[in-house]
Amino acid sequence: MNGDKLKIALYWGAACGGCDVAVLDTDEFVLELAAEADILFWPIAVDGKYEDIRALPDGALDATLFSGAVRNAENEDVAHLLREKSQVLIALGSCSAFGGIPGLANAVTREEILERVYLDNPSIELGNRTVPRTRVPVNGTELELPAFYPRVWRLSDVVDVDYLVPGCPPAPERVQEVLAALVSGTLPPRGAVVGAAEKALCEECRRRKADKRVARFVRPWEIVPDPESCLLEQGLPCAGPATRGGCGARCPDINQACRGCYGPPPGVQDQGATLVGAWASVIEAKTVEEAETAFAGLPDVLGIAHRFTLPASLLQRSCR
Amino acid sequence: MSRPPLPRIGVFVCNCGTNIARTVDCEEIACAAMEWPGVVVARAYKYMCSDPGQEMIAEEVREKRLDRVVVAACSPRMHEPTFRRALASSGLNPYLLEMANIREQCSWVHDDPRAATDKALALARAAVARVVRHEPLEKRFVPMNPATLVLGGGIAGMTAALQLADAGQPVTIVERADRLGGNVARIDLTAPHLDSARELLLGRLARVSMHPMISVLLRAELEQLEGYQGNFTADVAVEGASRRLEIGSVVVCTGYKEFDAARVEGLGYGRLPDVITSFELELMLKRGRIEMADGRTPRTVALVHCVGSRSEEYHGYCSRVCCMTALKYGHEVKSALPGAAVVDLYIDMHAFGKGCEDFYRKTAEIKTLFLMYGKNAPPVIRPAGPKDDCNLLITLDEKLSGEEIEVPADLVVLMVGMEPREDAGRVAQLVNISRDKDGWFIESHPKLDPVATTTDGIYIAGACQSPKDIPDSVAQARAAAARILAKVAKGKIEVDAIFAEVDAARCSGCRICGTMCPYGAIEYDEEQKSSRVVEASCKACGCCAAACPSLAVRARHFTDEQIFAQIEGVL
Amino acid sequence: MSVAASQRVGVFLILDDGERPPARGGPPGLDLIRSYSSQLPEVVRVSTLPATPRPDPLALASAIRRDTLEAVVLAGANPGALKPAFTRAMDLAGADPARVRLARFRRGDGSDRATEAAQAAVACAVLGVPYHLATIRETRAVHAGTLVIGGGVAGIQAALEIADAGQRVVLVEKTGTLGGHMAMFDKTFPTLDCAACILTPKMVAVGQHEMIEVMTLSEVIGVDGTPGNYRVEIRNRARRVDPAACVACHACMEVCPTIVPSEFDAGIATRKAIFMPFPQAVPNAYLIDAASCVYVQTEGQRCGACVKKCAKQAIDLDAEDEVVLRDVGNIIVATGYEPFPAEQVERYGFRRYPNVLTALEFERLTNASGPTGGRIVMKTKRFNKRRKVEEWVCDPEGPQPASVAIIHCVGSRDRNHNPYCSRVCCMYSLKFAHLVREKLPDARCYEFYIDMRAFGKGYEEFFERIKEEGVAVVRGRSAKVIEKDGRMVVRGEDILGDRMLEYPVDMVLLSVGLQPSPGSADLAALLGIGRDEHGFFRELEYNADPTGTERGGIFVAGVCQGPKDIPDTVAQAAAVAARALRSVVSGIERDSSGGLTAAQVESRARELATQLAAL
Amino acid sequence: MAFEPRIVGFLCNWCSYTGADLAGTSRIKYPPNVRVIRTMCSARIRPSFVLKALAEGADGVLICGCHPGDCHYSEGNYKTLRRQVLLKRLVAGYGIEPERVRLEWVSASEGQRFAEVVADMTERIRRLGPSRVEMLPSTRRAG
Amino acid sequence: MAVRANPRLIDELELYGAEDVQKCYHCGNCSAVCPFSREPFLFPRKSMRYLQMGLEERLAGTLEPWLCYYCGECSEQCPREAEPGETMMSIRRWLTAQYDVTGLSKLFYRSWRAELAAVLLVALLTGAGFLLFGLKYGGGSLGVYAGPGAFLPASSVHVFDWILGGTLAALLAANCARMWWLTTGRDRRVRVPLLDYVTRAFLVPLHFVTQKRYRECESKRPWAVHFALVASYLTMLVLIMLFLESLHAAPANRLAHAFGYLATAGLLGTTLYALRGRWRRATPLHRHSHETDWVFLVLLVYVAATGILQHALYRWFGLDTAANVVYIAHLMGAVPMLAVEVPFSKWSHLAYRPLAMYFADLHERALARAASPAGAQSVPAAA
Repeated sequence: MNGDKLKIALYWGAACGGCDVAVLDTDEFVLELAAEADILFWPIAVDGKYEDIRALPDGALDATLFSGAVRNAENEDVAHLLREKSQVLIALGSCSAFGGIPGLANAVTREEILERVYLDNPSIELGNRTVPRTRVPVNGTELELPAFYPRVWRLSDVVDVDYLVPGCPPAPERVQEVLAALVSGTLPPRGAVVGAAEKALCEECRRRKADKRVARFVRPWEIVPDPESCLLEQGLPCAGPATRGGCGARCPDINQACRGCYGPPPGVQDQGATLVGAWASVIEAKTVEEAETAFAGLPDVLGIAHRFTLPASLLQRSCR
Repeated sequence: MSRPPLPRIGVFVCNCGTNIARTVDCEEIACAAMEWPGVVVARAYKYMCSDPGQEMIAEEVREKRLDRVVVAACSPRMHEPTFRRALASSGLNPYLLEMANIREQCSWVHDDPRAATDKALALARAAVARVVRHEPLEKRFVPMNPATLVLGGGIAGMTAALQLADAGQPVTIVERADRLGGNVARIDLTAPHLDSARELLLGRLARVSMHPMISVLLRAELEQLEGYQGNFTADVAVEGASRRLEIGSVVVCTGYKEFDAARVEGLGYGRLPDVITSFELELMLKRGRIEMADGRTPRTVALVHCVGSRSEEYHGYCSRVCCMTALKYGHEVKSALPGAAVVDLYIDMHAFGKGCEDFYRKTAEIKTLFLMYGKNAPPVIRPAGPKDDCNLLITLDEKLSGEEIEVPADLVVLMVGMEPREDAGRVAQLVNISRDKDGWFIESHPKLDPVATTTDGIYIAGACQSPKDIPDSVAQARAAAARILAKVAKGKIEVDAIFAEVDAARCSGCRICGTMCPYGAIEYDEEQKSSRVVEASCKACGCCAAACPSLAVRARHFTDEQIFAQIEGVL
Repeated sequence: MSVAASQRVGVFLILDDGERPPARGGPPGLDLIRSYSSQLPEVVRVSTLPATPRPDPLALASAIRRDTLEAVVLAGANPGALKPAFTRAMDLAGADPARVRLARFRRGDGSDRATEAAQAAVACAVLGVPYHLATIRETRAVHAGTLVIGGGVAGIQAALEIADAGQRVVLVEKTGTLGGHMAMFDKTFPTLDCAACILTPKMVAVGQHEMIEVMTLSEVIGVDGTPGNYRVEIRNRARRVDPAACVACHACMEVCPTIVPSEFDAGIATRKAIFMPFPQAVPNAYLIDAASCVYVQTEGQRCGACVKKCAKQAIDLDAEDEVVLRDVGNIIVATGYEPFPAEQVERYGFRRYPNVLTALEFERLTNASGPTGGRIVMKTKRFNKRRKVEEWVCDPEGPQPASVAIIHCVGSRDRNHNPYCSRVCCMYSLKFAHLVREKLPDARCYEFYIDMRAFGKGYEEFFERIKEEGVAVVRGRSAKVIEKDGRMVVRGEDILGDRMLEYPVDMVLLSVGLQPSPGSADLAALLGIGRDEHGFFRELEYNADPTGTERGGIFVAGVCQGPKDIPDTVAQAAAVAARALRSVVSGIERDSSGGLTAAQVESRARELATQLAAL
Repeated sequence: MAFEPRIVGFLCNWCSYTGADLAGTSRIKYPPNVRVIRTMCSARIRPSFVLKALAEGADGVLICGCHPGDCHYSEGNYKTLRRQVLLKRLVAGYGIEPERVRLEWVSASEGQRFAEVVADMTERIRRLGPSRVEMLPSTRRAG
Repeated sequence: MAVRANPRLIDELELYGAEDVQKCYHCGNCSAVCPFSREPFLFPRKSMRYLQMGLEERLAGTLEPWLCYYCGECSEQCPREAEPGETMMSIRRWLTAQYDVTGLSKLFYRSWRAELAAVLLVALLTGAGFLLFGLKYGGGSLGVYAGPGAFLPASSVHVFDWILGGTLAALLAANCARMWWLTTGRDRRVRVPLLDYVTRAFLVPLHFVTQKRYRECESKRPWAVHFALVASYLTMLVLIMLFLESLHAAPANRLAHAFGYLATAGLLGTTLYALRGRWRRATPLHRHSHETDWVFLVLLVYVAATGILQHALYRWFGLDTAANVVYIAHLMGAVPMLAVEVPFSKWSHLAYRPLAMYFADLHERALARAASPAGAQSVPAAA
């Protein structure tokens, strides 16, 4: 192995693998990357064991791209491990950065999840009351499963993170930029969000925008949106105004309201609350009843407004 | 959130005699405050607002080089100006003060000294946390162009123009028609004193025409208005040519138009030649010939009130002047045709103005027959038969007798109501003001501010705001002039130090803030693709800041950081 | 609109109502006007006409034809009443019907000033020049300051408008606080926004404005000078509490032994002799009512408890009145009104039945900051131990009425009392009805009205809303409140329902009208301005100058000129501010309030006539 | 020790704050559980403020503005009302009783009403018990 | 079918004294003040309304004016000084003219000259007639007043009285019949069963004698005066119609004389009181006086005064000639007074008023019967 080559690792926690695909979607650049760096660890692409990493000296890895949230003990252990071994830890994708889709689990308790998945699910065999436990004696031996945490954490909740690359998944071009910067050593000072814009999505959205007035919010299937004008103005709960740009407005381009995957714009602490404030501001109701009617198209406010950022919200449901 | 370098804060706790000290342990607050980050001095005193109290603050500011001050005392609504002055006199920016209201909202409303002291501590702590994030603010000024554009050359417009011009300020009247005078020029006498409208108008007209400070643009229309209060640019089309005017204020006096009586089917206007409108009667009165279509002199003249007004079908509002005008016609018809009978069909007699009730009584005394019909049950007019000794028959459900009656008449005059001019919508859009559901321009506040609009620098006067008689229009026109003169007198417009501002580096141009501002202070820059607050128009409510999803709008002195700090502080 | 220079003009002097044509001579004023008119070169004929019976246009036409008149001037107190007859006569005589001109004047008592003004008016009419154009006078404005008399909403608004322009204002208020009647109100129609929310910020703004000198407990006692240059003498009654020192802590009030009815609460609650009119009073300080203070009344022999109690030593019971002088350019009169004394209409039983309330009393009763915290209660009997008498008091916990009648036009539109319409009562009555229905959803509410004068912006809609809220609106003025079987019964004719109503009710609200403040006669004399037959200050010209007075540099605003609602008052107050500012900004007082001789006006009019002809 | 709710009050400057002051000048007593933060208009209140307060341990949040139609800034309170409707739904999503966030109209003359609102809210929150939320931890390692 | 309004009826009523009715703006104060105003008879406002609007037929059919006693409270409190009391009075005059079948009433009310001429004409005819009668068929000598050879023998005058009385009664009866037709007979809303006419008939004499309703007015004094006047008048009427001879006869019938003195005193007292009141315009009732009011009062005073004078001249002073002259003068007053006033003018109200009470009672019963199934009332209009 070439000593000059960068040593990097990629890992996925509670994730769908989309971020890994996004890395692969950089096409030939992956090859260039491979030319510039040794990928020591990448569960979906490269053979490698935790033990190999453990064996490395601290800081041996130049960088780790960690996608996925922290859902269980294994995620957390590996996060700690990779943190120790990496000089730069990058949270890749919204799950890692803000909790992402898995983070929506924070809207309910662990007990509710277990109940729903293992006990109260119509596809469960009647009478089967099996619930995963951390230690299960099987045939005299004790199997160990990673502990299922009461809630989902962002990567930054368990370890120090140097960079966030938001997106679900991050746009391949952006991933490529980040990797290129990593390779060339031109990443900004630590703590930055990289691979994203400094303004909200509306900045790059190509739709025509007017002063906002929304008669009522609609479900996506209720209307065929006009392709030219702002989707929010048409009543779709577009998260664009409170979402960091950088993706290139991919969703609005295909007549789809922004879902907010790039997380809040710079300075915004709570994407969901901010969206609620923005959305509620543009309707014209003068009574509670009128407002309820106007908001009928927003059935699950928490889920819609915090689709990708619930674990990053100012407020967290009690886990006690 | 980056924290500013550690400030030097002074905390001053007022006992307010025993008003605060009786329930709140002021010394304890002062002691505790010393422990809070940034606090370099904390003192309690009998009366902070007294001269020695203020002197104490000033002295500490100087001695301890304080750069922030917290006063825990009464409501800021009471003494914030006092303490701001104290800061200013000691050389500190007055906005580096924060008050904790431990009297009105603490000592006076709670009995338990422990709980009250705890609450006062929390409030003081919050004030300290907040004041750390205060920044020095300065009042700003924008220049005030003394020139005014008056839209509409009716009685209101001319009055406003004269008021301003007499004060030596330049005025341009833009009138759509080819003459000044508006609707007043169409009437002969005014109610209730039967003064000559012509004389009123001639006086105004003469003064307007001869006034060196007034220029009149006839057959002219406003095409575009840009800028903000004190500094507008107006494009006016005058007989096809466009002219650009630099002005500081706009007074909109575009007046009204009369309701189209033909819309009320049962009255037969347009169908029956001897059913005429009030303005047509005015013309007859001016000519001295009150005649039926066939040239005969009517024996009975009927006046129908509320045509188009106070009805579910047409306009719900009262047009305010028609009752008195109808009474006036009662007098005029009896004067011109002493033998004629006058029948007056009304709903409620709105004789509310000065001298009007008296006029109503006098009209009754000359035997005008008043018949009352119900709202939404207008009379029906039909031609009389050959045997009737009259021309028309009016059927109505007379409310005061409870009888279904028919009234003979030779000439019927419809008191047509007022409605917004057809171009009111366009005007509203041009000058960025709103209209109510009936289409009248909306004033900034009906009681606080009846002539200003939500757009600073744009004023409304006269019947374009809602139906109005001449004295009320005149008063309004003058009120609008007062507002302008006040600003002109100062030569500049003071912009309060507290206003919202947009950080262009953060603004994504989503335009959510655009509809937040009731004052039209938020402008969207198409080129920069970002919004902008016109400081001169901002009233600092902070609504836009709360809506901004990018935190690009910042409400000065009520910033997110300050409020977050305060929340942390009180808890 | 050009005016032909020389015409054959006939002047018709119209006598006042009820005046008979004099057999010979006639009143001196009339004679002087007649002789003046006939010497004008344009005038070919001067005749005298009685106001009634109406002249026959045909006869007039032949008179016009006989003298081949080309123009006619009608001169008198109400010449417009005959104008249509003359217009028709002109047409019948083949003359130009547009050439009928009016010269309106009041001969009054035939004083020189009135006669001079009448002659000037005739001259202007003969020459076809608007009177108010020919009588404009310009003088130099010496002082920039403005005196505002009255600290109600009109005075506050006018003062703020002027002070915000950076000009000095002296605001003189008779009572101990700014605010006037509006401060007492609960909600304001038709938007139902709270009066205090609108007014108190303005009061505070006045109190803190560096350009406004507020003098409460003060009265103007002398005015001297000319427009633009008035010297005003003001008496400041001793407040006896230093407003700068007072922190409004109410310790003094607690020890004060004297209890008297509170003016601010319209008498339905009490106050002490040392008191604050209301919590948001401006200046926000206590004051001593000398008339009820034991110390003051006993000339220092007894009491004085408050002095010892005041930790800030703000109280000086021996303070004395003082008189100050101020030089101002303009004076704005905004003295407001007083409510009609309801006891004058005996049949409504005000003061006879405890639960017959006037509008102001109800305003306080329903006011969230009033004595019952806004709870509408009936008065209950309570034994006053101190005075050992039974009293009717508004107990916040008292029983609430199950039915309320509201009677409009109490003291208004009535030749036996005030013949004019008070303009606001219909709307505030509707507001009361709304408040009753809102606060007592089970209570029945009746409105007895004559004409529902819902004329303003949003008013008619408000009326409709009230009807929808289930208020029984009865067209018919209730005639009397009687007692039947221990209950109040309101009797009235329901005209639209064609029946006689006798409703048993628990509470009757009298919508009393407005009448001029008690001191307006003296003030008018002091200022040299006129009053109309009802005692309201007379405006210079109804249409052209609704806020000017007969004396230049003195203006009227608000209800003291005639009843009006808050929006109209505010607009008018701003309008007078414009007049004051106009002279301040330009340095010139310009008004047409008279002061010129007839000859001066005539020569001005001649000049103007040629200029007008050229227009 | 008995549970004493901690409530953060956001009051608009023109009506509600003045109304609260009036309660003081009128010496109307009410529980000391509400700590007031003044804003120019109730419409200044960002939903984040409410979440922040709850996250910081407030057991309730009281927002007071001018009565509808009464806003000093003409329509600010309507915007507050709109946000409130959605905010309550958001808060409920976190498993927090929506009653903990309350919007009331208090005019400048309603000192009594302000006191009543505070007393009522305090009592209701007392019955609900302490708020069961957690602040966003900066890191899990801390806890 | 809509009723035709006539804006000019008000001009006609002005001749009957309704000079202020146009000022009314229908606040309803008067109706509410009036203790008699209750359903179905609401007045004075509604009557004033009919008048203003010129609903002639409606107005002619109203009983309300007769239910008003003119206490004047309504006029006192009228906010527009529209004089509702006087208007009711004027409508009564107009109604009198409407009921009158001959049309003379209309003439008298509209022109005081015509009335005066009629009075003078009848007076002259009476004077001449009695003079001729006395000279030709009577005693022939003015020197004899009573007893045999009397210039105007009581028996003859008595016969004349009866003839005159009969004629006038017939005329009045015709008018009353017309009144019934206008107010009740033609009104299709009111169906009065015959039985009611019979059973309630007692109301006519009751009200005629007692005027008891008048007492319900707030002030009792006018009723007392009116009662005294009517009682005196009736006493005199009875005395003259039945006991004329006794009055003349010598020796004097003390009882008849006593009644005569009482009645005369009553008549003189009350009429002089009324004249004084009208002259001074002391009460609302007396503030407005139609010409016919003066004629009626002056004639009454005159007749009472001449009556007592002739009596005094003969009885006390024994001046027969003078007594006879005054007697003729008395008759010259009494006959025109009766002939003009009873069927055509003010006197007639003595008949119309009790009749109106009676009709009103019938109306009320008929309407109550028509509405009986639905009884509940007095619910607020918009509640």
